[in-house]
Amino acid sequence: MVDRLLNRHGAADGQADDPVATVWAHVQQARNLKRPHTLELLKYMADEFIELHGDRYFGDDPAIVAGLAKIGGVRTVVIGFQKGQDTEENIRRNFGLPHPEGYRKAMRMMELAERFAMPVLTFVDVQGAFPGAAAEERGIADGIARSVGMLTRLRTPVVVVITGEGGSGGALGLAVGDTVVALENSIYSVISPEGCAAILWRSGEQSHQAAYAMKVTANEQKDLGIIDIVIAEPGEGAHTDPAEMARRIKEVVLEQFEIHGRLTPDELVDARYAKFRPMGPFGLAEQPETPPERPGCAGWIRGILFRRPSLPQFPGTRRAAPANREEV
Amino acid sequence: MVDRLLNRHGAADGQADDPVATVWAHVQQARNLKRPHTLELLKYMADEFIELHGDRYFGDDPAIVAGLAKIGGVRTVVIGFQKGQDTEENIRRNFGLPHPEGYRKAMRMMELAERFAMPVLTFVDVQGAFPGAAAEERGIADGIARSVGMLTRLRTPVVVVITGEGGSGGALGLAVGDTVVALENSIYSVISPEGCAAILWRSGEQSHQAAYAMKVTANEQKDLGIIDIVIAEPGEGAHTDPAEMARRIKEVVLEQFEIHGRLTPDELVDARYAKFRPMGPFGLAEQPETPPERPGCAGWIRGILFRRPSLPQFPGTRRAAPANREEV
Amino acid sequence: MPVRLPFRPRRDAYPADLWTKCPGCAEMLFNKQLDKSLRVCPHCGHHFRIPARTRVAQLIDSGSFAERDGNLQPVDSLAFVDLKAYPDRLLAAQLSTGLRDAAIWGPGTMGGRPVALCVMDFFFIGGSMGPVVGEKITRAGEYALAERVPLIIVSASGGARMQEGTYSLMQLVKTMGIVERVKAARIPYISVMTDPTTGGVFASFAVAGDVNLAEPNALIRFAGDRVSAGTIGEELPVVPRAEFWLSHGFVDRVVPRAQLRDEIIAILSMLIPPSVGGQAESAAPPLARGRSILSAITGALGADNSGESRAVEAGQSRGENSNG
Amino acid sequence: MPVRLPFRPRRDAYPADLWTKCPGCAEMLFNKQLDKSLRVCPHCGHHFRIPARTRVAQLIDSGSFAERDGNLQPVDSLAFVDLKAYPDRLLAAQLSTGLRDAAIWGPGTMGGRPVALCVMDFFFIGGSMGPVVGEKITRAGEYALAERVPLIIVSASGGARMQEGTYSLMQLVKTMGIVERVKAARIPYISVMTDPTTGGVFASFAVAGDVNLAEPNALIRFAGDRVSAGTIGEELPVVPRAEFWLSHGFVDRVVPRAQLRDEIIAILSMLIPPSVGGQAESAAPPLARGRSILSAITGALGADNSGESRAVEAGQSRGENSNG
Ligand SMILES: [Zn+2]
Ligand SMILES: [Zn+2]
Repeated sequence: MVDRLLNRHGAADGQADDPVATVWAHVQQARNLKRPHTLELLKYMADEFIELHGDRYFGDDPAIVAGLAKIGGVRTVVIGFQKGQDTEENIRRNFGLPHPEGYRKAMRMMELAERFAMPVLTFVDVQGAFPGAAAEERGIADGIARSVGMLTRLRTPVVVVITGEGGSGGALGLAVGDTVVALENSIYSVISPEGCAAILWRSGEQSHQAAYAMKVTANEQKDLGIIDIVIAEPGEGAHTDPAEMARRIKEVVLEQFEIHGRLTPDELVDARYAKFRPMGPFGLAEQPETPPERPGCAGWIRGILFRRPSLPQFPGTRRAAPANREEV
Repeated sequence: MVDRLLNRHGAADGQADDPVATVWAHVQQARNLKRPHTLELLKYMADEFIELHGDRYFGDDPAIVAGLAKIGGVRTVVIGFQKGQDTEENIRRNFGLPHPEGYRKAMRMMELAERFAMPVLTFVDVQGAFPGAAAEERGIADGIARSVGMLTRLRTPVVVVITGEGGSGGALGLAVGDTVVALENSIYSVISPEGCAAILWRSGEQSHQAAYAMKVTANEQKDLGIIDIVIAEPGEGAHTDPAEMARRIKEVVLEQFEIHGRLTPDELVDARYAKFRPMGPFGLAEQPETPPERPGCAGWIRGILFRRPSLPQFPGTRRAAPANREEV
Repeated sequence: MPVRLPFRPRRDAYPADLWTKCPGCAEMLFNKQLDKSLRVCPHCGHHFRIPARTRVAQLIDSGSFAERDGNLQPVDSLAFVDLKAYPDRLLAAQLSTGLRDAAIWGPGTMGGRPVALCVMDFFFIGGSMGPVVGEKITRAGEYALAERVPLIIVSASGGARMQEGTYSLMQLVKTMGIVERVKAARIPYISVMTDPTTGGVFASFAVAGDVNLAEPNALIRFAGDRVSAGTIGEELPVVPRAEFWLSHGFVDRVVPRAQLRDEIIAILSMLIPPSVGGQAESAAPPLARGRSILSAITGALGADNSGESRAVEAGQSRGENSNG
Repeated sequence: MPVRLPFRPRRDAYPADLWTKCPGCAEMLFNKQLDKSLRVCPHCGHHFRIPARTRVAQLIDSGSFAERDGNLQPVDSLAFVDLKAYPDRLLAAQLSTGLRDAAIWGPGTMGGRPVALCVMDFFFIGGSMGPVVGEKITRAGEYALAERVPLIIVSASGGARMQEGTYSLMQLVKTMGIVERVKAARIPYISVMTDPTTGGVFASFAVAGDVNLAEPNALIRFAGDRVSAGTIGEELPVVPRAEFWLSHGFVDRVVPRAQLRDEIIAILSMLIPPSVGGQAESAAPPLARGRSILSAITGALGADNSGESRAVEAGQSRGENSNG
C-alpha cells in the first residue's frame, strides 16, 4: 500500500485506478490506532525523558504530553499529542483530543525552552481540538490562538513532526515551526474530511471526496509548500517498525536543530516569520476597484479573477509568488 | 470615634481606656459596609472610566474590578476589590472575596498598563481571598503569588490605596506598590483577626485580642514601615463624605504618580524592589552556630536571642536596620 | 424611531426591498428606518448582520477611509470542487457583495485619530478566511506597525475557508504572527467580534485583542454545530453568545452598535498618550532606557492643551529638575 | 527492609526512641531502619516529615553543604503575646530543633553541580515564615542570581508567621521578588513541596518554580482548615494533596523521597547547558544578540566531551562557515 501511495504521488500514471479511494486509504493509514504516538516515539528517540505536567491554571491535559528530553545528547523540550494504546488509556486521554489546558501547558513548556535555550520538538497527531462544552467555555480558541502566536515569536528552534492526523486549528496549535516535517502516511487539513463533507456536501458520507478535494496527504501538502520534509515510513507503515521510524525522525530532527541553531535568535524568528508570511496564494487584479454590482459582466469578471495555476496567465492578473519553501 | 482613634495613635496618654476595645472599634470602622469601594470612589475621582472584563482563561471575577480611567487627565489602569452595596450585589460579587480569575484579570491589566505606559492604581479592601473549593482548586495560591511577583517587576508606577480591610495574601495580591497609602480607618494584617484568634488562641472569640496583638491599624502599620502614607478621613469616616474622601485620595495618588513617573523604568523597578527588600527586622547573633541542643542554657540563649526593640541592645546582638520607608 | 403602522397588513403587502422582518421580535421594519438605527431593531435590539462597507461607514470618520489592496483576489489553487466549483462560488459572492473577498481594509481616522481598520463581510461565503482575508488582516497589521497607529479588526466569519485547504489554515499563523508583533511594539489592537465569529477566526486574531469587544447576542464559538455534532463532544448547554464570553472571561465589553464607535474612540484615547497641539496622535513609543516614565505617559513631546494640566505640570517640574 | 517481628507485642513494649508507629499503616517501624529508608514507611510508603538538616543530607552531595546566615535570628518586633509570649515559643522551638528559625540555606553541590539550596523545617513553629525565613530564601535566591547556579527550595510550612504580623506578609513580596529576578536571569528554580506546604508559602515561592515537585501525599493548600471553617467558603470535597495538584495543573511531578535527589539532578542536567570538560557547570547566560542559539544550547564555550558529538559538530561547522 505504501508503494502504491508513493506511486500515486510520484506520477499520475494511472496505477492508482481510483484516486479518491487511494486518498481514503491514506487517511485510514494516518489514523491507524497502532501508529506510534509521542511517548512511543520518545521511547526510541530519547536518551532520557522527564514528563512535566500542568498548565498552572486549571489542570493537566492528558491528551497533550510535554517534558524535557535528551535526544542524541541535545537538551530538548518535547510537546506532543498523545492518543491511548488501548480503550482504557484512550478514555483517560480523551481520545487524544485536547482541552485548553493542553495548549496552555504547551505554552509553559515553550517558555521554558526559550528561557533555557532548548530547541522545541512537537509531535502532531490529532483530529482537532476537543469540540465539547468544557473545552469551548474554557477558551479552546484562545488556547490555540495564543499557542500559535507564541510559536511565531519563540526565540529557539522549533521542529514540527506530523505523525498521523494534522487536523485543523487543534493541530496547528503545535504545528508552527522552523521546519514542518510529516511522515509519509500522515495527513494535514484545514478541517477533518468528515467536517468538510458535513459542511460543504451537507453529508458526512462524502468524507472520501472531501479528503481528496482538500489534498490532505503529506506529499500533496509538501507540493503546496505547507510541509517541508516528508519522511518515508518503513515497511507497511510506521506502526510496523516504530524503532526504525523513530530512528529516521531523530536523524531529521537533529539535523534541523543544527541548521536552525546556527542562527541568532533574531535571525531565527525573522526566518520563521518569513517562512509563514507568504503562505497562501492570491491574485492581483490590475483594476484596483472591486467588481461592480451589475449583471452581465460575469464572464468578464470570471476571466479576470480565476486562473487555475496550470493555465496560462491572463494579462490582467499576476499570481502572487507561491509560498516560499526551503528544501532543507 | 475618629478623634478617639487619632488620639490613641497620637499619644498613649490614657484617653483610650481599653486599648483592645479601641482597636476593635477601628476594625469595625474598616469593615463598615457603607464605606466607599472602588467603583464608588472612581465615580468621584475619575474623569472617565471604562471597565474591562475577564482573565482570558476562565471567567470574569466580579469581586475584582479593573479598567482604564482618566484621573486628573492622567491615563491610568485601575484595579480594585469590589464589595456590593446591597445584599443582591454582595451575592453577585461573592461578598468581595476573589477567585483566581480576579488576580489573573488584574495581571492582564498590569500588563496593559506596562505596555501602554499607564500608571497603576489599586484599591484594596478584602478580608482575604475566597477560601472555598473552587478558588483553591483553580489555584488561588498561584494567582496571588504571580500577581505579587508581577508587581515586583512592573515597569510603570504602582500606587496602592488600602481603603478598608487589607487582609492577608488576598489583599497583598494587589498591594505591592511604589507607594502604599492607607485610609486612616483601614486595617492591614497578615491574617484576619478571626483567623489569627482561631489558630493562636484556638477560639474565634479572641479576635479582638488578635487584632490588638497584630497592630492592624493604619497608623500602627505606618509606624512599622509597611504603609507609607495615611490619609485622614473626613467627618465620622470615609462613608460620611465619599466625595471629600475621593478628593483627598486623588490628590495623593496624582502626586505619587508624578514622583515615581520621574524615574526611568529601570530606576522605578529597582526602587520598588529596594523598598520591599528590607521589610521585616531580624537579629544577628555573633555566634554563627545555631543553639546547641542541651538543657540548662535556656537563660543564656534567651539573653542572646530576644531583645525587645525598646530594650537596650545586648552586646552579642545587632538588630538589623528597620524597614526602609520613604516619607513622600 | 420606527414607523408603527396602525394595523398589521398581510406579509406580502411588504415589498421586500422596503421592509425587513426582524428575526428577534418578528416586527416588520422599514428599511430606511433600520438603516438610520444602524440596522439594529428599535423594538428588541436585534443586531442585523451588516456588510463590511456599511460597518466601515458606521465606524470611521466620514470620508477618511481609503481602501487598500482592493485588487487582491482569491485563486482556486486546489482546483476545489464540492457541490459547486469554488470559482463559481466566488463569482456568485462577488456579484452579490461587490467585494473581491470577505474583508476590506484601509487607513482612516476615528475621532480624528489615525487607525488601521479591517472589516470582514459575512455575506461573502460566510465571511470565511482564505489567503486573501488573511493577507488583508496581515497588511492592516503591518500598516499599524509601520505607522504606529492602532489596529482595529471587526470580525464576522464562519471560520477558515475550506476550499483553499491548508492555505486557509496558515492564515491563522500569519494573522497571529502580525498580532504578536503589533502587541510587542506596544501598539493597541482592538478586536470587535460580531455575529457570527467562529472557527479559525475566533481561534486567531479575533480572540487576541488587547481589548475584545463584542456586539450584543453575537454568536461566538470555536466548534461549529455540524462539526461537533459529528464527534464525541457534547453540546454546550447554551448557545455561546457575546454575553456568555463576557462572563467566561474572553470578552471585555458587550457594546451595542450605537455606542461602538464612541467606545473604540474612548478606549484608544486611554491607551495612547496625548500628543502636542493639533498634531495627529500616535501610539506610545517603546520605553527607552534613560527616559522617564512620565514622558511616555504624557506623550513623546509633552501633553496636549486640553485638560491635561497635571501632566503639563509634571513635565515642567521635570524640566526644572534637569535644569537645576 | 523493615524488621518484621513474628508476633505483635503490646504497644508499650516499644521504647519510643527506638520505634515509631506509622500513621499510614499503623505498623511499628524500627527507627534505624526508618532512617535508612529516608523516613519513608517501607510498608505503605508514608512519608514522615523530616527536619531540615536531614533533608539537606538526603539531597546534597555529602560534605558539600556550607550553611550560610546561620546567625540570623528572629526578633519580637510586635511584642506579640497570645497564649504564650512569642519569645517563649521561639525559645522552645530553638531548643527542640537546634535551629534559630524555620529554614536553613547554603551553597552545595548535587551530582557535582553547584546549587543554592534552602530547606524549611516544619518542626520549628510549624515551619512558619517570618522575616528570617523570608530573608534566607531571598539570600539563597540572591546567591543563585550572583553565582548563576540553580535555586532549589524545599518547602514545609503552615504559612506566614502571625506573631510577626505584616512583616511576615511582606516575605511573600521579598521571596516573589527574588524568584522573578532569578527567572528573568534564566536561572533554573526548582520548588519541592513537602508535607505540609500551605498558606503564604504555597502562595508565593513554593508554587512558582520552573518545575514544581511534590512528595507523595503531601498536604498542599492555601486556605487552612480552621481559617476556612470560620468563613463562608465550602470545604474541598477531598483533602488537597500532592496528587490533587498534579491533576489540577500546579505540580509537575509527584516524586517519592527515594528518587527526589536523582530527579532534581536529572532535571538540572536538562535545564543547564553542558560545560567544557570537568569544569563546574553554570546556568545558561542570557542569549546575546549576534550569538547563535547553538552556542547557548551547547554551553558558553562549546560542548562537553561526553556524547555531545552532534553539538560539537554543529559548533565546528559554524566555525567553518564564519571562516569561509
Ligand atoms: Zn426586533
Ligand atoms: Zn506505613
